[in-house]
Amino acid sequence: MLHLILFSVFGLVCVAGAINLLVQSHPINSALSLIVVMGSLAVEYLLLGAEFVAAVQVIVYAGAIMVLFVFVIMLLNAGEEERTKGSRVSLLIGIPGMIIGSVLMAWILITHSGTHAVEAGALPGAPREIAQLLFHEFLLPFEVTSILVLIAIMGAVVLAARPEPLQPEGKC
Amino acid sequence: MVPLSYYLVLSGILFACGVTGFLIKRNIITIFMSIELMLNGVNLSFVAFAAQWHQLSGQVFVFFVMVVAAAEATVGLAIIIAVFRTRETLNVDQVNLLKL
Amino acid sequence: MNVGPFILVSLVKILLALFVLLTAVAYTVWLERKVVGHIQNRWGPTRVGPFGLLQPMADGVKFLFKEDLTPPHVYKPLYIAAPMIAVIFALTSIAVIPFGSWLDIGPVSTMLQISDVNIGLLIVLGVTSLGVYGIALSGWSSNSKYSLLGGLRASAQMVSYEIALGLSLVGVIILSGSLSLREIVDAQGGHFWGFIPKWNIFYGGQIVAFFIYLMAAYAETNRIPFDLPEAETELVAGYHTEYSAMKFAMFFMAEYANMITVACIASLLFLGGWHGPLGGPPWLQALLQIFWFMARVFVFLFVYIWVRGTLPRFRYDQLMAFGWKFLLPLAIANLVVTALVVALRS
Amino acid sequence: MNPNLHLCLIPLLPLIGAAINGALGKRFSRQAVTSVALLFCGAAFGMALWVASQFSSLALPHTEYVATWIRAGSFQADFAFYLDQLSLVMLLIVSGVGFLIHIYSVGYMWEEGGYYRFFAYLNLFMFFMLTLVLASNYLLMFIGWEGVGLASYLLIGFWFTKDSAASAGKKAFIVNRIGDFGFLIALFLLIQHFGSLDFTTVFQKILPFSPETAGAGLLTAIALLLMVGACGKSAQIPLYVWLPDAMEGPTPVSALIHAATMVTAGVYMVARSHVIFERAPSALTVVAIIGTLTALFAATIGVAQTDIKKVLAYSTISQLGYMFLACGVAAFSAGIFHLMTHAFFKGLLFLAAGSVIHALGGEQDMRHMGGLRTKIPWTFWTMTAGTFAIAGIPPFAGFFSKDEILWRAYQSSWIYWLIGLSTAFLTSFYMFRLWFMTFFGEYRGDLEDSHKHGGAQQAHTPAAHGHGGIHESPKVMLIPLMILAVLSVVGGWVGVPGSLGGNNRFDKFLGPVFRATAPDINATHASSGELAPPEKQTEGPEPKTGPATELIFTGISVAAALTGLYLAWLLYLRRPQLPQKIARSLNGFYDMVLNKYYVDEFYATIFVKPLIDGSRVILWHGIDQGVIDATVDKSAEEALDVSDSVRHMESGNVRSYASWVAIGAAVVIGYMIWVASR
Repeated sequence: MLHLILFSVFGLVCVAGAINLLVQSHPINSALSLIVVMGSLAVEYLLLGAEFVAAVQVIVYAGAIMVLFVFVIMLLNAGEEERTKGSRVSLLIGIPGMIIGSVLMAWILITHSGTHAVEAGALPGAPREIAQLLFHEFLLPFEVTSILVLIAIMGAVVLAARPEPLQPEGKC
Repeated sequence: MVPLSYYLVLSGILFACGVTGFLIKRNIITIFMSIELMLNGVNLSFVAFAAQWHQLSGQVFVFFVMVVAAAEATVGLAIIIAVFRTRETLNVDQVNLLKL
Repeated sequence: MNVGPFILVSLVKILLALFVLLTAVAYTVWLERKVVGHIQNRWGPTRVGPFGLLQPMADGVKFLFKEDLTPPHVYKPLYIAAPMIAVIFALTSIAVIPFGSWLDIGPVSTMLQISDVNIGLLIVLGVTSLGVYGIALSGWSSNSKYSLLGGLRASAQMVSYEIALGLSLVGVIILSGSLSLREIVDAQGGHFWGFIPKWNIFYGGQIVAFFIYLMAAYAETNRIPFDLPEAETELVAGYHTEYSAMKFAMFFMAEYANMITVACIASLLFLGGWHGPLGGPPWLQALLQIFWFMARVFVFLFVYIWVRGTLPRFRYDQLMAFGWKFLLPLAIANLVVTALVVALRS
Repeated sequence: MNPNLHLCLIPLLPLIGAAINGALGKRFSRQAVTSVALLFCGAAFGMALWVASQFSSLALPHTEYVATWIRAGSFQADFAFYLDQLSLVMLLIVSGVGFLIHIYSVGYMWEEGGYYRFFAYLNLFMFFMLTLVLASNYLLMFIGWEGVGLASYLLIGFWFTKDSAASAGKKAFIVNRIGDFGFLIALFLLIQHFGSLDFTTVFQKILPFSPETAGAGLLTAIALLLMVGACGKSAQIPLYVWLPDAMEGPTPVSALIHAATMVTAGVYMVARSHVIFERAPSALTVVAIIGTLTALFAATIGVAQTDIKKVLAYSTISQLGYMFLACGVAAFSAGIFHLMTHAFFKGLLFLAAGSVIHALGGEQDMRHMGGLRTKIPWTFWTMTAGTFAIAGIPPFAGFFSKDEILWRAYQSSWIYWLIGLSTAFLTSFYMFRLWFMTFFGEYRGDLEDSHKHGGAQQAHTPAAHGHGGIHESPKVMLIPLMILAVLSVVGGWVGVPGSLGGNNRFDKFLGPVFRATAPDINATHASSGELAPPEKQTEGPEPKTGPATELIFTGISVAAALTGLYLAWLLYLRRPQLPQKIARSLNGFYDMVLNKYYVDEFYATIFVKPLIDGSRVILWHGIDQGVIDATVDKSAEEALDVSDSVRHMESGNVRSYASWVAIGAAVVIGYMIWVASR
């Protein structure tokens, strides 16, 4: 019972944040609402017994990626997004599309994927087991992703580096 | 106890929001955030299924998704910065030459 | 243990911990002013109370009663929210920090910790990593270039140093094989070679990691020599230029609370937590543990202040280069070595 | 089992040299280029000599398998090398003369641009020629065959900035292609009927055949087609036309490729496949007739030429004719013998001519020469040796080989002999004409001893050399001349016929190659190894044999040579005005000869022009522009229209793309849901 209450509360927070992300016209507000979404998602993970995932969600997503977003928003000092006729059209199409789509999906899921109950802490999401899995079964994907990250770093440096450095490199 | 489908519905809604954001927002950064939103929705369903079928691998996949998201965010934001340098705007409607 | 007493006990512990923490913050400020004063051949605060011991109270009162003005052209919601975010996240992390092992008071026997999570360390990291939002948003929302620059610097610097910080901790995690702070501390009990305590800093050979952690922590908490976000010589007061009165005080508290958290983590992970030489009856044991723990934290804070009184400030590019080109590789090397040692030992 | 001689190294060494020079030579100094080229070419020669020293201890024929090249069903072609007396002789000639000419070229080409290019080409040629000689199957031989063609094309067109040189190169290439065409068809026939191109296998399979005396058959067809190829390569009627133009190349090239080695490849090929020819008498007759005609024809042209190199070119053609005549009367060893001597003295003559040209700063017209005897004595004396050799004056090399050919020809049919004899007369006539015009009398050129700069001469040929004034060539050019001179004096002594007290050692040496495989019906011919030139011939009139008769014929041919000498002396030294008179007296004929019987013009009108016109009208305007271009353009326009209509989807607006993606995803999901819910 408590479980369901927690779920629905944070689920609502989630959805609210997502909607807010769409509604807000200023990127920084969108970013903050996205952070809210992520935080409440972390709680959902906790409810699902995946506490390690939850922690990583907070650290990586909220703590690193979103900081990066906020940083860029601040750096480029992005202002309100101005309306264009394309935007109005897409609003007219998009919003109903979203509603229809999500309702449809919800209906399908609820009707088709029976009602198995997910009990809290169903499995020990303890770091140890995950580590076992990650470094034995998924070793190759792990290494590959690490290489992916390396490449991403290089790409970011190359892309963001100014053609003529105004000051000694290292400054972001 | 919460049925699995609820989690899936939640993730579906998040995903739909992400898609919509991607379609209706004008600001590149916001569009990017919509992508992150979609990824989060997917992650939620991953974790839910993991809990449902007692398969830790679901959670492992979440990590991979996160890593990919991080990499993507890094490169994407770098691209955004580069675009902004040349275009002085973040409005995708004005960035329509498909080249810097 | 049924729910009623549990909630009660938890509430008591939370209140206690918060009280202790806030007093500690206040008196860290006092300590800093005194120590720095003596380092600079001054007296520091002396007027309010003996040795100026009541100075914190005075400060608090002053902050409370000052006019809280919000400059125009600020982005209000965030301007107001930012300091709260900062202080909240700074205070939250105390929730998972253990001060000692167990305490038995009559019927109830509780652990000296608000809640024991088996990923406590991760939670601390996560919360501290969220702390950056306070600063960044304050810098951005107060719509002034000094603040903006401060916020930019703060976010970039904190994100960068978080990596080195986390990596330096991984070594310890490998050694103790757990993420729960309590277990990590327990793993450090006892001695080796008869007399040397089995603290990670000695036993696990994590001394390198310790120093990495030290420097990264200075950067994380925006302390000298890494206090670029509030470098008064360059940006008037950095991200809190536009803040005054209680909001400013909140940032202040946040900073010092962060210092204390960092100190706690350091003493838990590297300095053997609450393990100490003396023994005695259980209740005394518990108090002694708290004492030893506090002592370590105090030493750590003193070093903080000492460094501030001693070292000059870095240049920003030096700071970044130091973080990325020196600390990070060093941390990785340390991690690899530790992993190898553990793997070979088992 | 024979020891492994690493024959594959012999061709490969020059290839390495070519690769080095071709790739890096641009950066090298001339000395470096020289040393590389000479080193590898000399190494090949040394290798050849070593092989020769090992030769006596070998079980022949000696084949070396290196690698499998092609395997298709039962057919297989290997990288394998084949060594017997014949290929050994060729090997020695090619590598030896080639090496000498390499040395000579150092002096001759020193001031030329593209020095490294020249030597890379030369080494490349050596590689292909040696491959050709050592190949153990027709396919590998064909590779060498084509390769030397390529090398000669490159070298003829060496001064590609000169229009005539470039077109001469093209001409040589194309004419050779015609010959190669025949060669290829012959190879196809061989594959079809004998399932192999390997010499030993093919010959083993052919041996039991009896000669196709009654008209034509498979072997005749093959032989004739091979002969076509040989005609192309060895410049026989009707495909000889490229050789005179090939003189556009640098003189060492003319000496090496168009006198000593490459052009004799045809003869070698015919001799190599003698097994086939011996069983196709009619083909042999064709070969003989072509040979004789070419010999006479070229000789007559040679009489009227005034360009020193042209004269030599035509003499080359006619000498090649001799060789084919020899092959045609199944006297292969005689042909090879003449091939060898000819390689010596013709190489010598060309080099000497080159030395003369060099001395006169690029002058090639004999009418502007004369009296050079005293000015360039070394060249003169060596040239003399060459001239006497080719004219067939005993005891020079040419005498023996030519005499043997004539003798064998006579045994086959007296017509061959008569024509051969008159050719010999003409040969000695125009050779001595060249000799007298060049070295005797008084100098007719405007280039005086006084070292004034002959800029005029330097202008009209790149072969011009910086220092005007007549001067003897440097040592590096003279030494090869001397060696070749010695060789062309003594070279013939290995084949002194029995009638002159020798016993034709050369013939004996090559004997095993040719006799053993002769058709069994004239077993006598097969057995007649000891008596010097095998006299019993099945074809050809019966009597008139025996040493005495042979001596008489020898005398006659010598007399003919001497007559030629006297006539030349009379006309060009004693009474220099006579030739003009004679020319005027038989005016039309003289012009005709002077213009080489208008053969080139004839070919141009009959073959070349129709071909070009047809290509332009049908292939170019008709097919290429009408069909191919049209279709391509049309489809391009279509694509343009279609994409133009579709283009508007590509607004460049990111969100529109995104919405396309979303729609697609939605469709897919919908489909899946539909499937699932069914």
